[in-house]
Amino acid sequence: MKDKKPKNVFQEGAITSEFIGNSIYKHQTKTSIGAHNIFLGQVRADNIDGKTVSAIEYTAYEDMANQKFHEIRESAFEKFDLTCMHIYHSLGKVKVGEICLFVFVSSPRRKVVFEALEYIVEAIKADVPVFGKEIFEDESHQWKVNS
Amino acid sequence: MKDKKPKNVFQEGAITSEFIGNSIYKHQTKTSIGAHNIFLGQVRADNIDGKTVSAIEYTAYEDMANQKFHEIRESAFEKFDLTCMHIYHSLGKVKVGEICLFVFVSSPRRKVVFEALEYIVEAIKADVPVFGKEIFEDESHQWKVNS
Amino acid sequence: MLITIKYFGQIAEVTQKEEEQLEVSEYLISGVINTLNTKYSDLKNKDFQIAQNQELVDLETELTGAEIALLPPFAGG
Amino acid sequence: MLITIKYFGQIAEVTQKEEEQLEVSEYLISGVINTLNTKYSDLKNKDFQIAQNQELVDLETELTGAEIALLPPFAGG
Repeated sequence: MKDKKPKNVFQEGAITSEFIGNSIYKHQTKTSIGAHNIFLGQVRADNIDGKTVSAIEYTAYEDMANQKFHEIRESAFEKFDLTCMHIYHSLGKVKVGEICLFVFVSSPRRKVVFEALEYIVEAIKADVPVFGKEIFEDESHQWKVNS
Repeated sequence: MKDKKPKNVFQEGAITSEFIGNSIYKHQTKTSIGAHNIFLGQVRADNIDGKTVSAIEYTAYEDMANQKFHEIRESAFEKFDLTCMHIYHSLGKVKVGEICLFVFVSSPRRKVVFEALEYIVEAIKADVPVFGKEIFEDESHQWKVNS
Repeated sequence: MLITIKYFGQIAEVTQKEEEQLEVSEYLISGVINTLNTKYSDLKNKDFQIAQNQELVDLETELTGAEIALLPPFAGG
Repeated sequence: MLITIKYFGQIAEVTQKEEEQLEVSEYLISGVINTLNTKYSDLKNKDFQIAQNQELVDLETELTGAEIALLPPFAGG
């Protein structure tokens, strides 16, 4: 499943549980896999100064972001004995409770997937130019910053 | 979602991707969650001395196993700031490519879920009396040992 | 004292049963295991842990007389 | 030299546009940023990184004249 060309990681809107379930299903033909590890980022209804977040609207510097996702992918395959790796990120509006990031790694053995998944998620948070506008219930907004 | 009574972690047969997708879906009403981490154990078609595994048949000392799962659960909630935690394990025959273990943790923040998930999976492998008969394509078998 | 003994996985293959009741006059777990080693000669070659009332114990633990289980290596997940 | 400048997130709120072309006579990235700071006075108060041809650069990097982007703090995931 390793490939060399950058692909588009972005999806318009939330990532559905059906999409995730179907992605898991597709890996059941790969019988060298013994362990999958999945990270899901979900939009939180944070309360900030008395106002509650109702959605995040994501934008990205798409070409650079897809290039960074590609570099993270290449580097993860180099560091870890992975059979498969998939990343999906939302663009546009994602409501609270919905999923905006889906990272899926698979390997023959479990130790590898724990290390690889955390490495990939931290790299995404640090290196990929994605921007998030936290929209409050009263339509005002603030800009999200990763910590 | 923390509860005090041991529950039955075992399911007869493989854990389906629909079940996993549905479990993810049910967490979308919990808007304090920011990060989910999911571990899936999948049966590998290992080749051992020229024979290929076609399925694993799981048995367990069920009362003790459910008690151990419960202790792992309690201990994880004590150590980590988790919003939810679910564990499902198969009993009976699970074919190669099918899923036999599903561990699902959720928290407001991501750092917690990585640590918690690995802790829980390692504890399950080490402490829970579950036994696996690796059945080869020629109907002979050997007993699986966790490493 | 009448105790219930449970066998799992490859241990149950040796004993050819999953459970039995035994009348024992021992005070330690080791006494029970010695009895079983005599009864099932292949048991000596097998790797197992022992649980009493669903908690792992060692050979020197006092027999409290309820449910003993012989547990081969764990293979969950 | 004609360069394209892209703005994202809260930077695009300051510039009120997502992209523009500028004719510049500078040799370093810092020259472009100085020009933009003059044009958009609120820019000074904002936290951003700079990418040239999709790679992060600093103020002392030579301007190679293609696509410059002003990137506010990342918030993926």
